[in-house]
Amino acid sequence: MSPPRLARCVSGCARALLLAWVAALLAACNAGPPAPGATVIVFKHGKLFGDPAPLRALLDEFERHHPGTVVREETLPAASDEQHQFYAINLQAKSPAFDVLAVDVIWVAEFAHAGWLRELTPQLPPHERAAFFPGPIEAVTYRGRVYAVPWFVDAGLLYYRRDLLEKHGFAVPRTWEELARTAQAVMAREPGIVGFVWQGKQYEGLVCNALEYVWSNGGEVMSGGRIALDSPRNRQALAFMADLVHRYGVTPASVTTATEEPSRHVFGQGRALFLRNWPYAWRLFQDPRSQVHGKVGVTMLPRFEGGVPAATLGGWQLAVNRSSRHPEAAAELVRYLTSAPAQRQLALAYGFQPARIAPYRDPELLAAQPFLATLERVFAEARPRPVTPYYVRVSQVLQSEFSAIVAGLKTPGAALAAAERKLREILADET
Amino acid sequence: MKLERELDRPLWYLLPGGVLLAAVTLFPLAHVLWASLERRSVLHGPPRFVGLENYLRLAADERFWNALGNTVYFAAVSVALELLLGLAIALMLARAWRGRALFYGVILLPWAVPTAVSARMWEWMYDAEIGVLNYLAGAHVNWLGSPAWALNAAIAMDVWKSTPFVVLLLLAGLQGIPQDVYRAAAVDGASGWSVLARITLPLLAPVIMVALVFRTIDAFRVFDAIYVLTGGGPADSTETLSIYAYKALFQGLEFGYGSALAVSVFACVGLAALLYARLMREALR
Amino acid sequence: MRPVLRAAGLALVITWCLAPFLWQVITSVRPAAELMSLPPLIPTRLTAEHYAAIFAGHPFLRIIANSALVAACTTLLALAVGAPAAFALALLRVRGRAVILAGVLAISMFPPIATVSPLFLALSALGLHDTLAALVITYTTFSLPLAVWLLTNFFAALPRELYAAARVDGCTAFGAFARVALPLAAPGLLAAGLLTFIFAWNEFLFALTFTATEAARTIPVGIALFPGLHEVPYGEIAAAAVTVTLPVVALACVFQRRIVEGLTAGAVKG
Amino acid sequence: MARIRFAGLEKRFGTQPVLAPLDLVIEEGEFFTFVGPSGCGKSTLLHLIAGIEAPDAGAIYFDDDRVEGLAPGARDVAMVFQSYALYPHLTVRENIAFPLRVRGAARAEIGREVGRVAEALGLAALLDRRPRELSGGQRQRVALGRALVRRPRVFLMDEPLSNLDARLRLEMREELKRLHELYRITTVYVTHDQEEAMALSQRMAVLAAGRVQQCGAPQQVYADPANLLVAQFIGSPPINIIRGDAVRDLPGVAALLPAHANEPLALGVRPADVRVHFEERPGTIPAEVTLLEPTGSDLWVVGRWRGQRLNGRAAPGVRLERGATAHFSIPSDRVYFFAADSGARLRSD
Repeated sequence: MSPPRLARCVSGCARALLLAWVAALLAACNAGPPAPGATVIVFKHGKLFGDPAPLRALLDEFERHHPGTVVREETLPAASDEQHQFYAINLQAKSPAFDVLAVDVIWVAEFAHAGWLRELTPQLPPHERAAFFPGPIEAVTYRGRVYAVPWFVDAGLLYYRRDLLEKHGFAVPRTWEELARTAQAVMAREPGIVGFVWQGKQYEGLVCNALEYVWSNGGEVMSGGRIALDSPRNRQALAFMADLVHRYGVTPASVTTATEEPSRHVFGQGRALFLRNWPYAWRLFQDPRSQVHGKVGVTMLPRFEGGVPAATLGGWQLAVNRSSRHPEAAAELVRYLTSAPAQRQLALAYGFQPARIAPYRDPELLAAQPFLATLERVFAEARPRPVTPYYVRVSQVLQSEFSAIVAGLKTPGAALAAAERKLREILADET
Repeated sequence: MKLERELDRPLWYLLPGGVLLAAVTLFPLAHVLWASLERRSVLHGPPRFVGLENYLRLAADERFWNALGNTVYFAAVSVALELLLGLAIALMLARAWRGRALFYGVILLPWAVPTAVSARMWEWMYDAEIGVLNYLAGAHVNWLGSPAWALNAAIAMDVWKSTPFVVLLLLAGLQGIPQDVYRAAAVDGASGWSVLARITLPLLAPVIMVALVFRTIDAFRVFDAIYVLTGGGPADSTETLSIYAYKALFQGLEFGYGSALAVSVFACVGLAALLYARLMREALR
Repeated sequence: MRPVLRAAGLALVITWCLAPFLWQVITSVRPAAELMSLPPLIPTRLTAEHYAAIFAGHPFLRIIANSALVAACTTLLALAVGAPAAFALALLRVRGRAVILAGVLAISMFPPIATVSPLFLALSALGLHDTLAALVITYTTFSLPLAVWLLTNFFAALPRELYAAARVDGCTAFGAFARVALPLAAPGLLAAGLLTFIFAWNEFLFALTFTATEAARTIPVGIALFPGLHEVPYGEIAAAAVTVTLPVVALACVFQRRIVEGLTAGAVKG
Repeated sequence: MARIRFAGLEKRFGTQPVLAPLDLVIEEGEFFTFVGPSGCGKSTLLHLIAGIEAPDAGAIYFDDDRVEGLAPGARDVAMVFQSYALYPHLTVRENIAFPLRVRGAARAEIGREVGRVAEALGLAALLDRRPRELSGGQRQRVALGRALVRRPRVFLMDEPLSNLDARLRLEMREELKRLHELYRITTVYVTHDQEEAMALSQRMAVLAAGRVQQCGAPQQVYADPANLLVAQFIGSPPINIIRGDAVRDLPGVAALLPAHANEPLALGVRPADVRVHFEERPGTIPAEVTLLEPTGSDLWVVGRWRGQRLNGRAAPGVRLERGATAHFSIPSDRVYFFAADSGARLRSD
């Protein structure tokens, strides 16, 4: 195109851009600049699945109780990796851009040790800790001090096809061995049904799954600050995990790519007998349009003979940014959001599993979500993954070695020996 | 007449770009290089200068060599395929007259889809149970789950996604070649292959070089494409240098060691670029 | 036989590029109940619920506007800064030309994950936290190497006599650049412009780190906000992907048609 | 119009001299040609005048203005390139109008001037075409138009006719002469074709290895070559050169140069001055015929005498075959003598 036409085209674009720029700026301004002099608290949290209005209403309520304070919400992608990355960069730079932040259960020790969180012991004095489940409390305590207040909880559950078990006359399995036998039997009779689906991809979810075998066999990863991973008990537990795929054949080899959603879909399409997943799946299976509506039961995860019930603890805690300019107001917001009434409202709105025990005995809540009764027993037994500042590096080692076991690349013995060696290096390196 | 020498001095043309590059990248790059010489980990105390300790640890770390192997394999295979396919498609497109703009749009599609979204899309397609690839093929291959297939599946996705980049560059190069060069060749009775070898490729060589170098850089820096697809698994069989660096930097919070890993990526790509430059000089002589 | 072969080749290429995206489109109109279940390859009924959802639940229009603004500004800035630099490197005599080109390339060899933290420190120190400007500056800088390398090749491919002729005809070096070199490098400008636009349109890492609110959030971060902690709305992500990809492709088609074949034809004999 | 003066103008490529120090004057309105084999530095000289390249030493004056430091645009110089260098993205009208538009001339003036030049060059019908739609000759005329439209102080032409076919080249030669007489612009013309140089220029300089070998009117350079190099370059078919002892065996030669009796000599004689006969005549030398070239008006006969090549002219009707013996007569008053080693011209005054 000749220069004049080129010039006209470029100037055309420039004009359009200018207009768009002005429009964007205007939009930014009319977001209502806060009243001058008001303290603005920024609440940074991963996205809650569903309508944002109920949470906003809760925050508006807080603003009414604290005149002169404005709470602004900033959402982050829900994926744990992306949030950890965001916080790693921002908190290391001592950025005061947010005051209250939602922290995954496995990060509290790390963030506390890094000096990124303000101590919240006053917000959660010892006598109030009994109101929460023991697992989350253990996760938010580092060197005897509290650095976050549990907000909502998650734990591993066993979903089962109640209709199939009744059809073939099997009881709900209490032990892993019983689960394997039942799965094999039903698979023989029900064509196209897979026995047991769970999360085996190399990511944090695999550690949650694997530790449920280890703990339910009475094993441990670390005890008393010492590594106790490579033990006969743990080898037996993880051997069973690998056998689910390579000996019993009740779990498809594709478990090495499965995360929460693919496994939930397989079970949700009625193509699996058992499913290990988080409580969120229950609400989806209750949906009338779901193919397994009314055919699903949920219970605690089985354990090994002579073992103990165990479920990996998940969920999020609220903490205060060490570099926050309004620590008191922020701490107050944490206290408010983790209070019993707030937890009740969030439970009703988002199918949220409160971290406090009281809501689970609230008749109105139980009527709305009968599922909570089962959950209370599970959360009581839910155990946090090793509470150490170096958990994320520990987890990377576990993910890689457990993935090798599931994929059949290493025997449990070899994998656990390698893992133990690497963990020693990490802990020796870090002290 | 005013002496207009100054306006022609190249300095004025290079200044804006130079200032912008210096202002924005000098500090970060220096920071990365400096951090790679430090024991900088948030979890234990302030940073401490340790010289080449990170690099020594790197050399002794078998996870590094595994990641390097995966990265080199991934880069070599994907870049080679992308260049061959890209050249074939560009040549085909250059001659298709009717609706060329439409073809151009369709070819560009894979590159235009945001990387993270297209990686997630391929993750669903590759899924052994509910994925469409297995459904159409009637097979039950565990594409992303088995160490043998996983990296190749990631390569296939990258080839699908990045070939348009090569096509775009080569097509632009082809559009620069005047038609009468081809008419002259036709007069000489040159056949298809000799026209390609003697005329098109030599004239396209500089643009091919650009495509080759920048595809190699991106292939060595591949991160979110594979991370979303396999998370580096199973058993680190698809972990690349960038994924290992990401896990060290943002998960393990080891900024020193992570920076050393980043510098290793820089070194690999630098070597590759030098190799291409020498190959290019040989080819042109 | 050759035309048939070429037609078959093109058809194969079209399906190879289009099929995965078509599957994305199908997923975006598949009703929620049938999502990810595969006996019906083509959904029993088509629905626009996902398209409605992406605009209802999230301020998606604002995010698209942000991305369009950032991508357009980045492209214009990158070309405005890159083209003159490439022109100088190609046609004006620059001492140390190879060193400059190698240096520019070296910058883009560093993985972004290593440079994002220090860059965050610098930008927030400048008070550019959560602004579109931070993204434009960063994206322009990191798309400059490709733009400069590509355009240098296109300017170098121009017949040298044209530059000399323009200078003799009275143009200053800049006049020759604007009136002769620039129009003739249109194919290169389009390629560099489009690649820069798409880079800025799809970039995730910097966008996630530098932005916090809708004021500066761009598309990739917006899409990453769709999933809940575990639950992934496949339909909405597919709908979002289709919505954001088609405009970019349409843009490419429009510009491609304006580039005349073999622009430099007839300029120089023999 | 400008009078061009070179004062010690010099150009080196690294340490290798491309143009030796040049001191020369081209008069106002003169049609001056630099001719020489390719690589002799003539194009470089043209680029120095145009300002596309900067000299390493010396100066260029247009009348009294010193210009070698100025940018091309500031010298009011027009140039026609060997490859025409037309702007492919502009139409013929825009190509011709380009220099005026760059100077910011008024739209009406541009329209008038382009029309005038298009009329003069017969391009009126092609104004809206693009360069790639034109033939070689048409493109060449557009390049001329672009140079003419601005009535420059100096007109530079870099072998503009070399890409045309023979017939068109002769037509364009006449066109250039006509235009020069019409506009009387000082013109510096560069070519490797010595015939073209002689036909066009009022004065010419023979360049070799970056050094002016001789400068003067075409006829004078042809008739009185300053050295062996000029003699061999100017005139076609090329001059006969006889070397070694054979020179003294030529009848009537020994007497001509008593002063240089014992020096090694080279003798030059134009083929046009050498007559070739079928039968022997007094003062002729016998030579075996190796080549016959009939050109209609003449029959050029190439013979081998004492191992050296001799080319002469025979009447068209003479019957000669290859291998036969012909008799060449060399007029002793039309020969030139050169020092065998330096090639310098030796005159018998």
